[in-house]
Amino acid sequence: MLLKHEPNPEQIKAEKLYQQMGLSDEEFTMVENILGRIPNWTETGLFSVMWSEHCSYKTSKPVLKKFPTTGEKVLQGPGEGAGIVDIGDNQAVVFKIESHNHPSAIEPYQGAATGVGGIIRDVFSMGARPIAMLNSLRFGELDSARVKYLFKEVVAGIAGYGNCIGIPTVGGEVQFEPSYEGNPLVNAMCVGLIDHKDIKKGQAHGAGNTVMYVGAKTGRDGIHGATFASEELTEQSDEKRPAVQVGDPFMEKLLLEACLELVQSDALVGIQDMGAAGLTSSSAEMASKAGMGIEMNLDLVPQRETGMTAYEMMLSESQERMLIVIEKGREQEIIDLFKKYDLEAVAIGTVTDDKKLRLIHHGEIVADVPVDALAEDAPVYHKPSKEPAYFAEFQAMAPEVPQVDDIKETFIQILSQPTVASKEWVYEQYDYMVRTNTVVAPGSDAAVLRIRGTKKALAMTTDCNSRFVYLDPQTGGKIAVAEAARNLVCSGAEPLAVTDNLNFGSPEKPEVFWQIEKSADGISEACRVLGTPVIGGNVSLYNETSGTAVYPTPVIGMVGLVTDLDHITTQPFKNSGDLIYLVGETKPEFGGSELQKLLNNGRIYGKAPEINIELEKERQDQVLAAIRAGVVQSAHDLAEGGLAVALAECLFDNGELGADIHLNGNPVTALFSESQSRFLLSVKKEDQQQFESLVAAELIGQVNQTGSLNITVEGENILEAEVAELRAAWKGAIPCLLKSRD
Amino acid sequence: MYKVKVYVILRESVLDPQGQAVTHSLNSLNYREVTDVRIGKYMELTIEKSEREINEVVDEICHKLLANPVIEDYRYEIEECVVQ
Amino acid sequence: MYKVKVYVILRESVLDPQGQAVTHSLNSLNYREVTDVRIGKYMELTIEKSEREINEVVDEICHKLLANPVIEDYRYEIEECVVQ
Amino acid sequence: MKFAVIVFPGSNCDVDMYHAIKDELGEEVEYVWHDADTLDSYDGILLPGGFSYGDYLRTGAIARFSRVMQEVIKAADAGKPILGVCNGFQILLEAGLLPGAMRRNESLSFICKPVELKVENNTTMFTNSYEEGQTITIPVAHGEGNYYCDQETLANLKAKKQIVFTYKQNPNGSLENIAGIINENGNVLGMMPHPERAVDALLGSADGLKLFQSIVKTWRESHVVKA
Ligand SMILES: Nc1ncnc2c1ncn2[C@@H]1O[C@H](COP(=O)(O)OP(=O)(O)O)[C@@H](O)[C@H]1O
Ligand SMILES: [Mg+2]
Repeated sequence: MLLKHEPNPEQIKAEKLYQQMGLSDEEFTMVENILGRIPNWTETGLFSVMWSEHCSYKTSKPVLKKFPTTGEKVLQGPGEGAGIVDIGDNQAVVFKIESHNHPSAIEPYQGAATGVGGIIRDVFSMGARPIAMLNSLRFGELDSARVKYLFKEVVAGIAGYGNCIGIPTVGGEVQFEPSYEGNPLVNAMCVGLIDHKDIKKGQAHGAGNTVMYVGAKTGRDGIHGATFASEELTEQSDEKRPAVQVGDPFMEKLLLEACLELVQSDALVGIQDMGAAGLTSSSAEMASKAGMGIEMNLDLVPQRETGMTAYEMMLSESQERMLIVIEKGREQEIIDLFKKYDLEAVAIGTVTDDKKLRLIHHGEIVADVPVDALAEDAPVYHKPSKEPAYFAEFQAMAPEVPQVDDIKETFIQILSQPTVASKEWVYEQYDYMVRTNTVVAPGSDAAVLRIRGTKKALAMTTDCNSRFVYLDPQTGGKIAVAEAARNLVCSGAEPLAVTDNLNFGSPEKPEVFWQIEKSADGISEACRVLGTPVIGGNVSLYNETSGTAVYPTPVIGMVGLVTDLDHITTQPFKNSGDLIYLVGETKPEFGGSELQKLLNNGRIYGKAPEINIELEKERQDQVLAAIRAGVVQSAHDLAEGGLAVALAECLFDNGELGADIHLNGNPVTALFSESQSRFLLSVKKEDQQQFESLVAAELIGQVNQTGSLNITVEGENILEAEVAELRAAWKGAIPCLLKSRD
Repeated sequence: MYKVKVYVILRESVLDPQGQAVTHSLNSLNYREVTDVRIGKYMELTIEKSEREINEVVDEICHKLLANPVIEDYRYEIEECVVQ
Repeated sequence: MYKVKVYVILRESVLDPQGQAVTHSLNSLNYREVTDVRIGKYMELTIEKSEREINEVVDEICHKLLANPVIEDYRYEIEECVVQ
Repeated sequence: MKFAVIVFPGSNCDVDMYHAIKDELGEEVEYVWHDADTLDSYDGILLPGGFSYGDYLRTGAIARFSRVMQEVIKAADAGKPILGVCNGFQILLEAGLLPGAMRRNESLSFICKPVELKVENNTTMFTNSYEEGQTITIPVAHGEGNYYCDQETLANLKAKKQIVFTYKQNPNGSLENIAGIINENGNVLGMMPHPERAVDALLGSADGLKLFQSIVKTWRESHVVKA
């Protein structure tokens, strides 16, 4: 037997070894007080991971409290693996988003892949069948070899995992900004479907019940991953390399099918995946939530490597593992069930009633700590918050309309910006159709999946324009929620609920903490008014390189319900002769716009576009009513690049269609302003009256068969372009940037 | 001209799902004597003589592109060949 | 116990898209001296002693599973190790 | 007619295949686990797509040793229709039921999109409901669909009209645009595109349905005659 020499409690205290694990002096003292003694090495490890930001939300908790989290249809809010919302017929939708930013910065393929694997486990640990994946990605500008490498590998990693496990990746977003250069963001969202009766929780009830371990063996991978996720990336981050895990999607596919069979068994008491902080968090949380304790014999834990210490086993973040609690005496049933899938289920412990997490290794008690102290009693910090100087400066700026010399040339350039350009290169690598439910594939505003055996469908999207959040976090937070809802409404869905991923810089900086608070205020207000509670989410802080934070990026994942397949609507124009309507007014708003960024070498400034959430809600309701009445042929929301880009996108799907558009006001504003709460709809002539009675909209033109987009402003011709030429610029941009040498 | 052979393999402590699957499969094909399989890459490079030292070039190439030093180790062999 | 190293590589006549891509990217990284790359697999097997001749076992394993004879060639090296 | 959908560990288009047969074609169908030791009660065998055994080592390489594959070979010898789609095709190649091998896509990336196929041979039991030369739209979703065989094999395939589908625009580098081939006997078809994903216009195309209808039609005809 190999015994590693571990520092003793006195050494840990005297030499402040706990600091290497991420615990502060005050936190260590708290642990000492809780235990009434100095913790040993393993125990110090348990507290350090459970009290890391990633697991305890110790700095973000006060902010998360702001979110509305309840609603008539909410069956499960934040706190479990994933949130759950009722969709009628005793069915419910389960979803959650999670970040894997830091691992992806270091090993992009595996970082992204294991991010996907982790969020899938969160969803099936609730008992739900995962039906779709989405993602939200941020990279630096696509002009350096490093960024191209990160982008390619992240996309390949998402594809590699999702395709293999057989869950369609149906949507997402990608934005490119210099602030993400050293610290890309990789957020993955999983959506699942469940019958109410199958809902399971991660709770270890019933003293004497058996704790079982299923899935992959435990190795030394990812030790301190949770702490790692809670630190800023530095030059030394490369040395943290062992914190990167390799994913095994095949193993997870087996685990998924086995667990979904397990959920049908009445022997199952509780189930939770081993995510960040692995065995530690799953056992402590399951016990704490049930008001119980757990005792485990670590000798029984399936191990991939020899000589692993208790500390290593408890902190390992090996992937594809689950912890389950089952009724005492029914172990063999469970072993047999997993065996069918070539998996091992091993009894490693029992539920106790002393509210302690007790670990035994080589016949000795190596840890004995109160579970609530680990899972509940992490300190909560109210960080100082301070409005950054840039904010007042931007707010004081008068609106300006940028000078554009050649409208067509500028338009083509905007279409070629990778943030605006077609993401086909990305989503063609994802199997977005497996399980044959994808009615609306990537490329429209939101993805739509039918629910077999019903006439319902689910629409889903991820959104966040972080430029607006940077300029004005509160407004930007509202816009992110509004945009997500708008995308769902355009698809014919009623928005149900939100999962959010708060990606920010270091909360130790008062200016960053201010961004977090303000954007949470914005998100909360928008969620309240739009009736979409936050049912779960994830926080990723310390997204900085060399002291510079990423743009504040609170990604919104939203799911909506389409009550009838007939309501499903997509963005492309459908027929020549259809009338084109614009909903919402256009103001000279260019702060953070694609045009501003283009004309200023990437710099953005000024005010974010205004948004009135009540008005937004009113318009969304009108548009949805018109869609449900069957009088809308196509619907698209206006986002990056404004009306001009939206019009072009409505024409890209079809080889022949064109449009004649007549606008008023300033041409640059009319075409490129990014004013909020706007929609572009097309309507059959015979439905004109009924449509106009339902929606306050302006008739701006007509679909034709010319294959070109012609726009006049105030009666003057300002743009004549072949759709084919626009499409070529838009489709070719990302492949072209990836091919070009830096 | 050189013929260079490069071997890339996952680091010891890194999970090797491929190797695991192959071990399983061999065991169930009744090759029970096979207790472990690790799977990596084998590459054959043809490199022309240039000004730089061949060792230096190969090392750089391996580090930069052929292996991912985060999870993989590599080694190589260089053979000089005479071109007819 | 044996340590067996197996090398599997695409047959000469079969185009190797991955090797080509690597050649390209090395060239564009300015390693112009690299004229060709072929990518295959490198496997390390640990095999216990059994009744059968080790060569025979390895050959069978390679032929059956580790390589696809339609497009791949293989070779192997066997090392006997002493277990402490 | 009664179909078996073979489920290997890691199969993931088994559900799609099952529903295509049951909901759209309206025939009997059952899932059959990879360790089944008989397929006697089935009239047609479907090997679905996915990543059997993670597609580790080579696509289809490990799955071909599943116990059920002995039975698939028996069924093939007995003349039953066997359809392998995507990973199913790859398994048929590895098992030697069809000639050739699969390489990684030329782009080295996975590719998922609807593609146009040309029906090269409409005289098979899988394609007799299509017109000869007809263009149909069926999705592909694979990382290794770059079909290869040596020149002699290719000449043979051509001579015996065993190339059943070709791509109109080659998505993966496949030899001679080959998308699907049949064995000499005409009862084992392997194809990379997914006909089972093209059985409902709601999801974009129903062009794949005729493939399954052809199988049933041929089966009915031969069974009426025999009866
Ligand atoms: N990372 C991604 N993964 C999958 N699909 C993506 C990704 N990025 C963009 N897409 C898809 O491309 C389309 C356009 O994306 P985007 O421009 O962000 O749309 P919108 O502005 O309407 O939200 C959407 O259908 C989206 O789902
Ligand atoms: Mg949109």
